[in-house]
Order: sequence, then structure tokens, then C-alpha cells
Amino acid sequence: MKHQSRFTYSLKVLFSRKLVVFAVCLVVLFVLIAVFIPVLSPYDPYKTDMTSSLLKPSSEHWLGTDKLGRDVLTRLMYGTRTSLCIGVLSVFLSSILGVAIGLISGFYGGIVNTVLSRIVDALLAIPNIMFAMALSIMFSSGSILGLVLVLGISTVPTYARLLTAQVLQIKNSDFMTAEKVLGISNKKKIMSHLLPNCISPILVVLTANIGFTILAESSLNFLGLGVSAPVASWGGMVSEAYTLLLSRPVYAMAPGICIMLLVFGFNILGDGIRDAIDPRLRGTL
Amino acid sequence: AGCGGTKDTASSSADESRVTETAANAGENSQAAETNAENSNYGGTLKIGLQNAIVHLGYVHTGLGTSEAMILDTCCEHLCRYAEDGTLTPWLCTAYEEDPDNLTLTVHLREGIKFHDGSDFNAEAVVWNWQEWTNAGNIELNCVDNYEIIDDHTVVVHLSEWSNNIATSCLYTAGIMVSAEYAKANGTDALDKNPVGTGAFKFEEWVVDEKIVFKANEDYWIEGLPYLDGIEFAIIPDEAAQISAFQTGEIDVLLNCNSDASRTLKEAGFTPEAKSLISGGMSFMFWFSCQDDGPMGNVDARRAVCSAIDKDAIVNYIKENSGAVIERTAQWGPNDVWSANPDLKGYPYDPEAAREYLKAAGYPDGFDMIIYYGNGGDDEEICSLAQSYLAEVGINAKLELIDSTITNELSGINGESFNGMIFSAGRAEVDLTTYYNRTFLPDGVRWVNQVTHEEDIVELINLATTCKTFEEKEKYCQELSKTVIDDYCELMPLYISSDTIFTHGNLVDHGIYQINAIIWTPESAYLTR
Amino acid sequence: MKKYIIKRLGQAAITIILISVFAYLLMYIVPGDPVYAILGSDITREQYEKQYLLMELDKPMLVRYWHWVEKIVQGDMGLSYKYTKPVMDLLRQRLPVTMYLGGISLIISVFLGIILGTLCGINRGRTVDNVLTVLANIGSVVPGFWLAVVGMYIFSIKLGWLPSYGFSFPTAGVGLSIKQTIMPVVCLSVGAVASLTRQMRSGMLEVIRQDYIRTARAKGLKESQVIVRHAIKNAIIPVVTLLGMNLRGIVSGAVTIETVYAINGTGSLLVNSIVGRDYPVIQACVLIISVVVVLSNLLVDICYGYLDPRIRLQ
Amino acid sequence: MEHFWEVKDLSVSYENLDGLTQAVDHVSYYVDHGEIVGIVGESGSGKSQTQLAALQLIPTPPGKIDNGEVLLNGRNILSSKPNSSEMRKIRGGRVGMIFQEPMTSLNPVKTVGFQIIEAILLHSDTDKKKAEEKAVELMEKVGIADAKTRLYDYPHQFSGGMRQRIMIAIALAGNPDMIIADEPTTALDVTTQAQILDLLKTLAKEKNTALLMITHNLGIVARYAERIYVMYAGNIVEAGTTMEIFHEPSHPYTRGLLRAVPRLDDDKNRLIPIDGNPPTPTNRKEGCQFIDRCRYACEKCYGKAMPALRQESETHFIACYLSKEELDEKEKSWETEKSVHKSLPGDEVVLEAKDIDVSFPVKGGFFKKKSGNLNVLHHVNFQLYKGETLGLVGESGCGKTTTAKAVLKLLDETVGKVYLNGEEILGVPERLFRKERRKIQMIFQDPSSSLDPRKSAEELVGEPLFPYGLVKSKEEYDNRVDELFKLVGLEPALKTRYAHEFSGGQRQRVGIARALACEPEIIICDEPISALDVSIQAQIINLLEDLQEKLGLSYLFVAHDLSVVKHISHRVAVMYLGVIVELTSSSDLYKNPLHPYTKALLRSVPIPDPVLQEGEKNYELRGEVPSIVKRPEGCPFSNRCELATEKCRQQIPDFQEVEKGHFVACFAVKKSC
Ligand SMILES: Nc1ncnc2c1ncn2[C@@H]1O[C@H](COP(=O)(O)OP(=O)(O)OP(=O)(O)O)[C@@H](O)[C@H]1O
Ligand SMILES: Nc1ncnc2c1ncn2[C@@H]1O[C@H](COP(=O)(O)OP(=O)(O)OP(=O)(O)O)[C@@H](O)[C@H]1O
Ligand SMILES: [Mg+2]
Ligand SMILES: [Mg+2]
Repeated sequence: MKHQSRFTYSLKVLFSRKLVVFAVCLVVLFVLIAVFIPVLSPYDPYKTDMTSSLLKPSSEHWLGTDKLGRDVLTRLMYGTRTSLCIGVLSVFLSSILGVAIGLISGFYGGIVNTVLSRIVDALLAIPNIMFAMALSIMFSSGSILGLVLVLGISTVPTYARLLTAQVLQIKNSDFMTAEKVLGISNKKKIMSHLLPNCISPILVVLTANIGFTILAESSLNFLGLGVSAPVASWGGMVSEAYTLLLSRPVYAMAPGICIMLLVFGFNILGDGIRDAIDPRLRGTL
Repeated sequence: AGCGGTKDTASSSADESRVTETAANAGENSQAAETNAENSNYGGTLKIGLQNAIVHLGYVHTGLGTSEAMILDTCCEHLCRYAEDGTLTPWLCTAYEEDPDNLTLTVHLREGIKFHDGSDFNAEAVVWNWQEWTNAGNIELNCVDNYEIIDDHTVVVHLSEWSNNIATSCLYTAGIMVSAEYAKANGTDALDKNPVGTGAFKFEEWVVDEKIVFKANEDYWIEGLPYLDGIEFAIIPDEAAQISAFQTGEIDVLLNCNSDASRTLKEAGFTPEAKSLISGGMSFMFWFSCQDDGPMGNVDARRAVCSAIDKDAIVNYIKENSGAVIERTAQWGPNDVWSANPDLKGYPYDPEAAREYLKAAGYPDGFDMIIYYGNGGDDEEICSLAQSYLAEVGINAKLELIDSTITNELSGINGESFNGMIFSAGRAEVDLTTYYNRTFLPDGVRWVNQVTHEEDIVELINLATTCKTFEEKEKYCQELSKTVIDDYCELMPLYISSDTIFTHGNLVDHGIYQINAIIWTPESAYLTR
Repeated sequence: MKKYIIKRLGQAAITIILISVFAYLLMYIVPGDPVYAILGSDITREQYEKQYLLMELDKPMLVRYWHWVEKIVQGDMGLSYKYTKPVMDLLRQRLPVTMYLGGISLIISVFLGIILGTLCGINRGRTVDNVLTVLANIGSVVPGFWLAVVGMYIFSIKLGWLPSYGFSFPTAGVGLSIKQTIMPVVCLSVGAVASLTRQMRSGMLEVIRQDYIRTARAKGLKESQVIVRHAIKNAIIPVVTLLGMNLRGIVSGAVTIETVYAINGTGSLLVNSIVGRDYPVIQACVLIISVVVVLSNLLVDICYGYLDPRIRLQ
Repeated sequence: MEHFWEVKDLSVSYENLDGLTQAVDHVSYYVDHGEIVGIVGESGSGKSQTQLAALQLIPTPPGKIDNGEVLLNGRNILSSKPNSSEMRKIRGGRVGMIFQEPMTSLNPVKTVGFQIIEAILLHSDTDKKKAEEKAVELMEKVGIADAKTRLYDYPHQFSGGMRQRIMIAIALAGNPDMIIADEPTTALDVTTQAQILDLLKTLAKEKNTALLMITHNLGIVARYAERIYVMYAGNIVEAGTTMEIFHEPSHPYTRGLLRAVPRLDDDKNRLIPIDGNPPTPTNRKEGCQFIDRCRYACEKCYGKAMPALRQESETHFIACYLSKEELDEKEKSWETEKSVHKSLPGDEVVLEAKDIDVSFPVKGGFFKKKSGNLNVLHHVNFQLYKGETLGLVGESGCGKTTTAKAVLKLLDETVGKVYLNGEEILGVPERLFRKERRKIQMIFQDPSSSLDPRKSAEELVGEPLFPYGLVKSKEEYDNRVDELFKLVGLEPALKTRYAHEFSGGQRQRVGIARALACEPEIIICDEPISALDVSIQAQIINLLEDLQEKLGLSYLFVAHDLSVVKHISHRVAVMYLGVIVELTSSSDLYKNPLHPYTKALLRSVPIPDPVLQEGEKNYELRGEVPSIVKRPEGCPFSNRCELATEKCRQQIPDFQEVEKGHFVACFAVKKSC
């Protein structure tokens, strides 16, 4: 361990579990699909063809076609793009906002912290989906960007709380005292010592949260508050197909399974990263 | 003769026979009932699955929604019913006479009927109901000067000016009868939770958002009816649950399912029941926001949109998948009715023409627009299809899902104009004067900030409502239709759809959706085993 | 301990006040004219203006908020636009349903989660652990509504064992009630069971490494005694703190599950009222549900104090 | 001859991601009835693993007992399954165990009564009632007052020392024939340590119970054990009676250890550290494990297997290729190295603390209102001269760190005056003081937590260089960083590493280099060596001494280990519950302690010399260390002091100079100058 860099060690821990390897493969696969769909599929995800509506799976359409005659597999692959976009971007947004709030409330402590903590408490008490529902009506554009905002904002409190705790802990650590003894300025203390040390637990939650966000997006879609047609999204496809479960089982099950696989991938990856970078974090989230 | 003349004579001459016919029918039915009782099973409780939440029930004087109106028919009856051909037929009254010259409508009431609370159904009750209707702010009876009670079972309505809709308004629209005594004793609000009518079933219980229960009325005025012991409406908002509940037999009837559910049930071997309708279906159409500064404010751009979309293909597609009877039409109402204009073209599918229109409008390369649509039905598919057609002529439409509040706001008096169109459904009225005035008159309440209030349209509407002969009305209505759709291209009708039901095949004479979606004649329905 | 409870009560009170602000503010961030929400379509200018004034929409927001709070304190949450009846009455009907289902789910998931998690923890690396861990991971990623729909097809349509919709309390017939409760409860619990199993597993792994477990073993206790007497209670402590989160998850789940199974609980009420802009109901639902969550968290914290004597004394 | 307990050739290994760890390698030892046997060795040498493996308590997997047998009265208990009933009867019934960490070894959510009674019931047929009585009896026996009322208290309601007593009660509950005490006092203060160890010894002798005492503290084994095994990297390297080990230490490692630890009685000027770091038993190589650190190593030692234990005398065994004579021979040649060069302090005061009080607000209630004060420091006074080391000792929680922080102006709660080079600093706003901070630096107790884990050693050390304008250019910067590394004895090549990639000793060196980077005049050392291994401590102490000489630094050296403080300091201040009770020169302190507390403290410190220990009357200090929260009214020590009078309990004695340079705060000490 001594002569092994932390990074390679972490990687080693990460990949020592078969499940994690599987999860990483899943995520990578989905990312590749999202990036390369236009090359992968000969079909246009938006071109409707009413004559080939709801075809059963065949060699031409591996998973059949949807109501408007679009290739289900192609739309699933475009849905990957949507889901990943929403998942990744919203988590990005919320973590940045959350980190900023957490840093402020943790570093300045006192009244700032008390006020912000109570607000975060209050927001955390409102079930996520309600918050998201209200927000999604507010931004009712039905666009991907809108959903990113909605889901991003609704998870900000989680990060804020986590980071506040983290900052409060690190702020009082010996090495931060050491910085003070050295007479280093506040700005430098925050940016180059406090922040980097708070990031790793955030990273863990972040990965897992991508999964949860994708799930939340599908729930919203199911409630009719998701991305507008004709953009392909898994949640949208579930809600558009679930009544056809009996007659078109493949069409109805496929988007659900995709959601599960991707979320599963991110969850396991999150767990894996947590184990790899900080075993002490186990079970705290 | 006044402008209601044609109907007037026809209905009054038919009155007697009609009444006897009804009675005879009832007799026949009761006989049939007896035979049925021996061989097969009737009675029992009919469970009907319903997807919409019900908000109002018995306070008839506020506007009721489609399902609400239908449910209320279980326990309350109208003075007249519609026959299958769409003519007004006496039911709680025995006959009526219209007199446009003397500005009167005389109504003869059926005798010996009691409300469920035991009070008598008489002239006083009828007048109270009418007055209540007006008091609640409804405009239909605004032309009435006063009501004259001749005796217990005869009322004369005196008008201040002639309206050719007065019979429909008094006998059907405002002609639904609830117990005045009950209302006086408990307040009209009580009626909202506990409707008291004269119908074959008595209201029993209403668990909001869950179920509405009716029990058979032992003292129904038609001897031997009803057959069923009770009727229960079960509210199931989710489609999957509806399908499942129907398939497992938890409900006997599924009302108004969309094409997905129809398709699934059809594939599971059920046949939808739907009647081809002359009147009373739902009309599905796109409304343009014509007052917008953007492309939508330009009539040629709207024409381009209309021509670019293959409406026939879309409707065919919907028709194939749906369980309902669907009729492609280019007008607001159905195709084969008196108000329909056979000359109306309605911009048939023609991408070339669309491109021409685009050029004429000054957008040779197309433009951006929004299509708003609501949640439910086949709206999303239709709009997606429309969008992909528009894309082909270079019009880039963005779909946006909105909910009913936003729809109401956009269509309401404060609605802001937007660059696009909105997909919406409304009752397919035969008589255009009932809806056009709400929309195209400058003091209307619907789409007022979206449609153009062109002078010629306003004038045609006024002429159509006040004319005294039916021929005139027919002419003005047809002209109106063409002006609105062909000349100004304010809306793009797609189709008219009937309402469908699925049953397990053991429900006989159910009377649901026989006339239209808001009329139900439940008294002679029964279940076989 | 008393001090601690008082302190937590104080915090909860502040949180609730803030929630009330958020709940009220929702009305203003959500677009859609409340007048249309209440009156529906086809309203005339007079009707609009009358209603506008009636709803005090001309008053400043703070004044309206204050009036709202005043009324709430008196137990009046206003009238539902849609149902035209007091929101209080609505909630009185709906809340017990969600609390009943949620409560059962919570109890089931806590029990199952603890048992399964312990099994995994003490059998780390063995087949039981691997199988359960994979199941738990899958369980936590199944969208609840999807499971509900799939379950409905299997158990109602295909097998005909369970009803497709509806809900009734056991007081209205035990048999039917149980049948109606099974699927919703399963769908609501799956996620929570999964996450509790995972949490319990890691809690167990953590505890099992502790010195006092070694002490217990060195005393000569049987392995089962070590686990039951010394490990489980310690492992539960961190899990208990996460119960609040799980509760929140269950409530979120109720929103979709209740919609699918046509259960008239708070979840479906909330969906309907958000879509229908029934603001008084939205506000009341958000307020009540959040308050329930806050109070349960409070309860959890107090339980935590009782579970962990170290906290109790502070 | 059959021994009561004999471990033969026991090997334990762990296999996980890092590779194979040979934690215990062919270890053999025995214990007879009534005997007290000590096992010493640094952290990680396999002391605990040997015992745990013998009782089959190691986790399997990843652990594995590779070979060996454990004979209890001649019967091999390793042939029983780990969870078999025979094994369980032995655990607790025949062999009781006490663990290192009293804080974590008791189940926090069960009452101590439950935990003791559970152990009693397991190994006897009594009913619950009797067991309860016996538990109370046991608790009284191990010295817990009010045993009856405290039976159902939870562990956290007891202090560390009391918890360790409860652990002993648990270990005694099954009437075992042998008690294994695995570092029973490492986490405790010296005074408590003495109490616990004395108790253990008495109990063992009383019942003729064998006692296996595991520790890394040479003083403890010297004082208590009869026979000693020395472990290094999983092997036993030397075994013998206490006398043999301390007076004729043979193995180079044992010799090294004895030379490296400072002793209270010895005025040696310089410690001789063992070079290098203790090995990690992971992926270890063949051959003598000590070879890399051995100053005696010669060609003879290389390229062979691990040397076997060779009998030196009847009881004395060593595992070394070199004979005792060869080793002695080598040692003679280094005699001259023990040169004397302890710098002498100047007479210029660089830092002065005047009447420092620190009280933390105790917050409570609804709105976190201040509900009281926790008076941590009370009128602390001292002066630090240029080039001087002032030691500060005291038990855990007495306020040493608080003092250090107060003079560093890190606590806003500080009241009083702190003069830095004659100028008051407490009143200066932080903004203005920031540039002055350069002059007074700090070294922390825990070298790993005081270094930002995300910065490389270079960034850590070089951080203050630019802000203070100590370097002008990148080139200068690089040179200076290299220079600093060399100064603290680190290869400049290591500067790209991160904190966790260093060993403990190296990490502390980085911490020192960082403090030196500012070119300070004063360094506050807050227990800079207590987290380090014994063999490393000497390296750091020497380094600090060298730096002082080279750079003329002044140190405030905080520690709880009196021997270390005495060794390194010119003057020593003894602190008790936030009050400095005695301050004098370090030689004076040992020879002429005046305050009763200092006396007790000195007598509690075990000296690694069995002969000296013999003569020492084991001084019993009454009671537990009280917490600062419950400081007595008058003299803080009054409730434990033998000489306490009514006056002591009511008034706080002044801190006064009783002899030249000797300050004491005690009423019983008369002024003589
Ligand atoms: N579970 C484990 N996995 C891998 N290695 C282990 C495990 N437990 C102990 N070891 C290794 O075994 C070696 C011996 O450990 P042991 O606990 O016996 O040391 P010790 O001499 O008691 O030290 P200390 O003074 O720190 O208690 C250590 O190097 C440790 O790294
Ligand atoms: N910020 C604080 N708030 C309240 N109490 C404090 C604070 N910091 C320290 N204390 C208390 O002050 C007392 C002295 O603490 P300090 O850290 O100075 O002790 P110490 O002598 O360094 O002990 P150790 O040897 O364990 O490091 C302790 O009882 C501690 O609980
Ligand atoms: Mg150990
Ligand atoms: Mg300290």
C-alpha cells in the first residue's frame, strides 16, 4: 500500500468485486449507446409510420414498434440519451448548488448555519416527488432542461446537508487548524483544503443519485409531468406502453428493465466507489 | 310558424303516440322481466367503471361534466329525452307546444310521479327548477319573461323575445328535475351530495373519488321497472387498473376508455359497443391562436398548417385502434346534419399547397410553433403525428403537455396568445349557435383572446340565433361554418368520436351512450348470468 | 433526555413553520390562475372578478399567508376548489388510508430489512449474502409504479388472486381488505425493504468488527447469542436514523401506487390536486405530509435516544 | 514438563487485497499457573493476533491458522471447532480476556450488570439472583464504589479506568485459570494505569491465576512481569526472565528498544533510536525480519531463513545469528557516540503567558442559550526563554492542548495576556496578526490528521513560503523545499508523495518541516510523539533536539509521558485540571518534587528497570482522574490528596516560587527562598 498510489489502490478495490465490474460495464455500455446511437440504429426515432404501428418483435424491429410505428429499440436507445442527460446534468446542478450552500453554512457556521439547516430540514421533509411535481409544473416546459432543473433543485437539500456536516467536521480537523497556524488566508483555506476534502463523500452520493434521479424522472413521466413527446424517454415509454403489457409484453417491459439496469449500474457503482475511497462511509448514507 | 316550426309540429303530433309507446314499452319490458326472472338472472348490482373523478353530483343547476350528467341520469330524469334520431321526446311531460308568435311554450306534465323523498312532481316543482337554473347564472332561460302555472300539471312559459332553442333549453338542458321540497328543506347545497329525483334508481351513497351507489327505486312510476337491484359507479383513474378490473369481472361495464385500453381489450376478445351518432359525440380539433403576432396571426400560415397535415390518415389510424365510432369531419359538428355545410373543404392534405401557403404567408422556409395538448386520450399520438407531418413542410412544431387549468386559462378571458395551436375536444353540437356564440362573439368566454372576432362571423351568429325559421337558421349555420373554417381558418377539426363502452356481453338494454355521452336511460337495463 | 426532546421539539416547530411557508409559496410558483382552477372553463369577466376578490388575490402575499396560517391554527384549511368541501374533511378521509398503508409498509420493511440485513451481514460473502444483496439492489431500483402494474397483471388478470383496484379498511371486511392491501403494500415496501436490508447489512458488518463483539465471543457466548444479544441492537441504531428517509420514500411511492390502484389516499389526492391546481388541497397535503414526516423523524430521534443510552444522557 | 498453557509453533496469516499478511509466524510460548508473563513488541508485531488465534477468535476468512497447536493442560484445543461447546467453555471459563480499548470493548447499549451477569451465568449453574450478587461482589473487588447502585448503569457512564475495571470483572466472572490482558492500559493515564496493573497483579496472585500481559511499554513489563517474550514482526525474538531481558538484553531489537526509550531515572543526554520503520508483515520477505534496521547486522545474517530461538541460559532464548559476545563487541565500538550536547537556553523571554483563563460556554436548552461556563484553564502562567524547551505534562483532559491553542491565539475564549517577544498578541485582530503567525508554529499530536490528505508533501511544506515572501522565485522555492526536507531527514525525492504514503515517523517529519518552513522562533509541540511507535519516538525526539541546537528554537513541549518530557525539556510544568501545579527544571522535578500530585505522578511511571522497580513503593493514587467539569471547589487536587486540609478544599493555592526557579501551587509547601 505504501508505494501504491491511492488511486490505483482504489481502482483495485473497486474492481475486486465482480458485481461492480458488471455495474461499470452496464454504465459504460449505456453511455456508449447514448453517444453512438445514430450510428447504431438505422431508424429515425421521430419518424412516424402509421402503417407499421405496434408490430411484434421481428428481425427488422428487434423489439417491435410503438403505436406510431417507430422502432422501439431505437427509441429506447435515444431514451438512454435522455435519461443519462437528465440524470447526469441534474445531479451536476444539484451537487454544485448543494456544495455551495453546504460550504457557506458549514464554514461560516453560527446563525447562517442554523438558518440554512432549518430550511434544508424543511425541504427534506417534503417528499421528493411532491417537490419535483410542484417544480415540474412550475417549469412546465416539458423539456429536458426543465426536468434537469426540477430534479436538480429537488435534491439540493440532500447535498447541502451532507456537505454541511462534512465541512463542520473537516473545519475542526487538525489540518485546518494547521492552516490557521500557518496564517493562510480564508479563501485559500476553503478552496484548496476544505473543498477538496469534502468532495469524496459527495462523489459517492452523486453517483448513486444519478440512479435515483433517473427513477424519479420516470415517476414524473408516469404522472404525466415528464418530457414532452416526441422526445424518447424511458419513463415516457413506460407510461405509454404499460397498458399494453398483455398484448405487447416486450414493448411494455423493455423501458422498465432499461431503467432498472441503468439505475442498478449507478447504485452499485456508487456503493463500490464508497467502499473504495472510504470504507468508513459505509452505512452512513 | 316560428323558426322552431318544423320540430314543433312534428313533436306535438307525435306526442300522444309517443307517450303510449313509452308506456307500452314499459309494459313489454316488465313482461319480459317476468320471463327473464324465470330463465335467466337479472337483478343484482351493475358495476360501472369510470375514469374521471366526479366532483358535483346532484346540484343540477350548475354545469355538470359529461360523466356527471350521465351519472345523474341514474336517479334524475328530464322533462324530455332525445330519441335516437336526435329529436326531443316527452318523458316526464306528456306533451309541449311552442308558439313563436305568442312567445310561449306550453308544457303538460305527467301525473302521479313522486320524487324519491315522497314529494309530488308537479308544475310548482318544475317552475322552481327552471328558476333555480337561471338563479345559478345560466343564460339559457334568459329570454323567459315569466312562468305561468295553469294547473298542477300544466305550465306556460312566456318569453320576452323568441329563441328557437327554447324547447331544448326548458325541457332538456334545464329540464332535469330534482325535488324542490328537498332543496327548500335542506338547502340546494345538500342536493349536491344527495340528488333527489324521480328516476328508476335512488341515490344511496357517494364516497368521493371512490364510488357512487344507487339502489332500485321500488316506487318508480313505470310499473315493474327497474330490473336491477342497484347500480354502482366505481372510479378507477388508472388505465391499467381499468383494464384489469374489467377483465377480472370486478366491473361489468367500462366507460370511455382510450384507444390503448380498447386495443388491449379488443385483443383480449371483447367487442366495444358504440353507436354511430348523429349528434352528441366529441369533436376533436386544433384551435389556432389567431391573435398572435407570430406566424399564427397570419391566415395563410394557418392554412399551410392545415394543408400540411394528413388529417384523413391520422383519423384512420385513430379509428383503427379505437373502440369508438369515429367520423372524419372538417366541421365542428358531424358531417350529415342540417348545420353541416357540404361545400366546406377544410384544407385537404396537400403538402404542395402547404408550401404555397407558406410562401404566401412570407415564411417560405417554414417557422417555429407550439402545439399544446392535454394529458390523456390519444392526444399525444395525434399531436406527435401532426408534428411529424408539419416537419415535412418545414414547420417546426414543439409539443408541450399542459393540464386542464392551463388550457382553461389559455382559452379563458385572460388567456394570452401564443404562437401555435392547442389540441382540444368539445361537444359536437349540431346547433352551432350553442357554442359559436361563446367563442366568436367579442363578449364570449371561450378562446376569446385567440380567435379573430371578424365582423362577418359576428353578424352570422346573430342572424342564426334570432331568425325565426329553420331554413334561415340552417342557411346561416352552414355559412358560419364555412366562414370560420375555410375563410378564416380559425380551427382545424379532425374528427368526431362516439363514446364507447365495453361490457361482458351479459348486460342487456343498458341504455348507455345510445343517444350521446350525457344521456343514460338506465331503467330497463338488466344482467343475464 | 427531556432537554433533548424539548430541543428537538423546538427545531421541529421551526421546521414546520418553514414548511408552511414553502407550502404556501407553492401556490405562487406554480403557474396557472387559481381562479380558473376554481371555476373551470367558460367564465365571464364578472365571474372572474368576483372570484378574484373573493380569494383575496388582490391582497399582498404576506397578508394572505397570515390569514391562511390564522385559519390553519383554528383547524381550518380552507375549501377545496374541486370538491367544494373543507380540506380538513378530505384529509380526514384520505390521511388514514395513506398512514395505514404506509404504516404497514414501514413495519414490514423494518422487520424484513432487519432480518434480511442481519442474515447478509453475518453470512458475508456466502451464497445467502450474495443472493440477498443482489435482490436488495434490484429491489431498490424497481420503479414502484412499474412493479404495481406488472403485479396487477400477474396477480389480478393472470392469476385472479387479488383485486385490481380499490381499498377498504379491515373494519369493512377483513378478507377483502387484506386482498386489496397486499399489492400496494408490497409495491410500497420493496424499495424500503431493499434499502433497509442494505443499511442493516453494512451496519451489521460494522458492528461485527467491533471490540465488544470480540469481548462477547471471548466470554464464551454462542454465535447466535452474540448476534442477538450484542450485535443487532447496535446495528439497528444507524438504521433507525435512516428511517426518516425511508418514510419519505414510502410517502413518495404512495403518490404513484395510489394512483395505479385507485386508492383514495393522500398521494392520489395530491396528484389530482396538483394537476387540477386545487391549491388549498395541495398546500394542506404538503403541509400535513411534511409535518407527519417531521414528527416521525422526531419520534425516530427520540427512539434513537432510547436505543442508544449514550444519547439518552446528553 | 507440562505447562498450564502452551502455544507451539502457531502461525496466522491473512489474505486480502494487499496480499498475504503473515501476522504470526511460528510463535511458541508457555505460561504456568500463578505466573505473570509479559509479551512486548511494537504495534503490529502480532501480539494480539497470537492470543486471538489461540482462542480461535480471529475472523476466518480472511484469517487462517496455518499451523501450530495450543495446549491447555496438555490438550490441544485447536482441534476443537471455533464455535464448539468445548471452545466456548474455555473462553471465559478457563481463559479470560481483557482488551486494549476499554472504551470500545464493552457493548454500549447493554448495562454493565447485564454484561457481567451474562458471563457469570455462562460458566456456572447459579440462578439470576445469585449471579447478580456475584456481579456486585466482583465489581467491588475490582474497586468500583457503590457497586450495587451502579450495576445497571451503561458503560459510557463510567470513566475509562472504571470501564477497564469492569472488563476485568467480566474476565474474572468465569473463574478462569488464566487471564490474558491485551494492552489493558494503553489508552489510560499513567496514574490509572498503575492502579489497574496493581489490581490485576493482586488478583492474579490471590487466586494463583496465570496472567499473560501484553504491552508495548517496557516499563510495565519490568515492573510487573516475571518472564518476558519480545515480539517483532510476528516472531518471538527474545524470551527470558525479566532480569535477563533488562540486564542482559541480547537481541539487537531488545537492546535497541532499551536504548531508545527515555527513562525517568536516567539523565542520558541522547537517545539512540532504532533506524527505519517497523515492518508491515504484509508480503514479507524471507530471512531475519529485523535485518534492515539492525546496527549489528553482518554478512552472517543475510540470505538465510529466520533465525530460530537459541537457548542462551536456562530461561533465556534469543533468535539471532550473532552470539551475545559478538553483539557486545560491536556495541563497545559505539560508546563514544553518546556525546553530550544539550544546548542551554538563553535568558530572553520569547513567549509569556500571563493569567490565562479559558472557559468554554456550555450551551443548552431551547435556543442554545449559554447555560454556564466550563472553566478549562485557570490562571495559567509561564515564560518560555529563547532556545528553551518547556515541557507541559498532565493527564488526559487536563487542558494541555487548550493551553497550546490559547498561546497560539486559536481560541476566542482566551482571557489573559500572551506576550510574543514582549508584545501582547491576544488583543491584536486576526487580520493583522496573520503575518506574525510565522513566528510561532505548531506540531500536532496526530501526524496523519494534521496533514491535508489531498496535498502532496511538497505542497504542504512549501505552502507558507510564497505568502510570507520567504522565497522569490520558483527556483528558490524548490531549493528551499528540498532544504527543509533534508533538514528533517527526509529524502527530497519523497516530496511528491501524499501524507498517507508516508510512515508515521515520516509523516511527523513532514509536519515538522511544514512548521519550519515559516522560519519560526517558537514551536508548540502538542504531543508530537505519542502516536508513534516506541522505536520511532527516539528519532523524532533527537530531531527536535538537533533542530533546537541548529536553529535556536524554543519549544513548548506538551505530552503526557513524563519520561519523555523530562528527557527533552529544560524545565517542566505539571498541569492538573487546568491549573499548573508545579514548574521547575527537569532534573529538579525528579529529584525534588514538591507537589503531592507530581510525586504521585512520578511514582506511577513505570521505569524499564526491574531492579529499580523493586525498591519503588507502588504508590496508590486514590480515585479516578476527575473530569474538568467537576473540578473541586478549592485546590483541584484536594479530593485525591493525602495531605488535603479544609483550607485546600476551599481555597485555590497561589502559584508561587518556593525555591529559585521552582514554582508550586500547594498550601503544604513552604516557601524557602
Ligand atoms: N483482519 C486482518 N486482515 C489483515 N491483516 C490483519 C488483520 N488483523 C490483523 N492483521 C495484521 O496482523 C498483524 C498483527 O496484528 P496484531 O493485532 O496482532 O498486532 P499487535 O502486536 O497486537 O499490535 P497493537 O499494539 O497495535 O495492538 C498486523 O500487522 C495487522 O496488520
Ligand atoms: N471547544 C471546547 N468546548 C468545550 N470544552 C472543551 C473544548 N475544547 C476542550 N474542551 C474541554 O477542555 C478540557 C481540556 O481539553 P484539552 O484538549 O486541552 O486536554 P488535553 O490535556 O490536551 O488532553 P489529551 O491528553 O487527551 O489531549 C477537556 O475536558 C475538554 O473536554
Ligand atoms: Mg494488539
Ligand atoms: Mg491534547
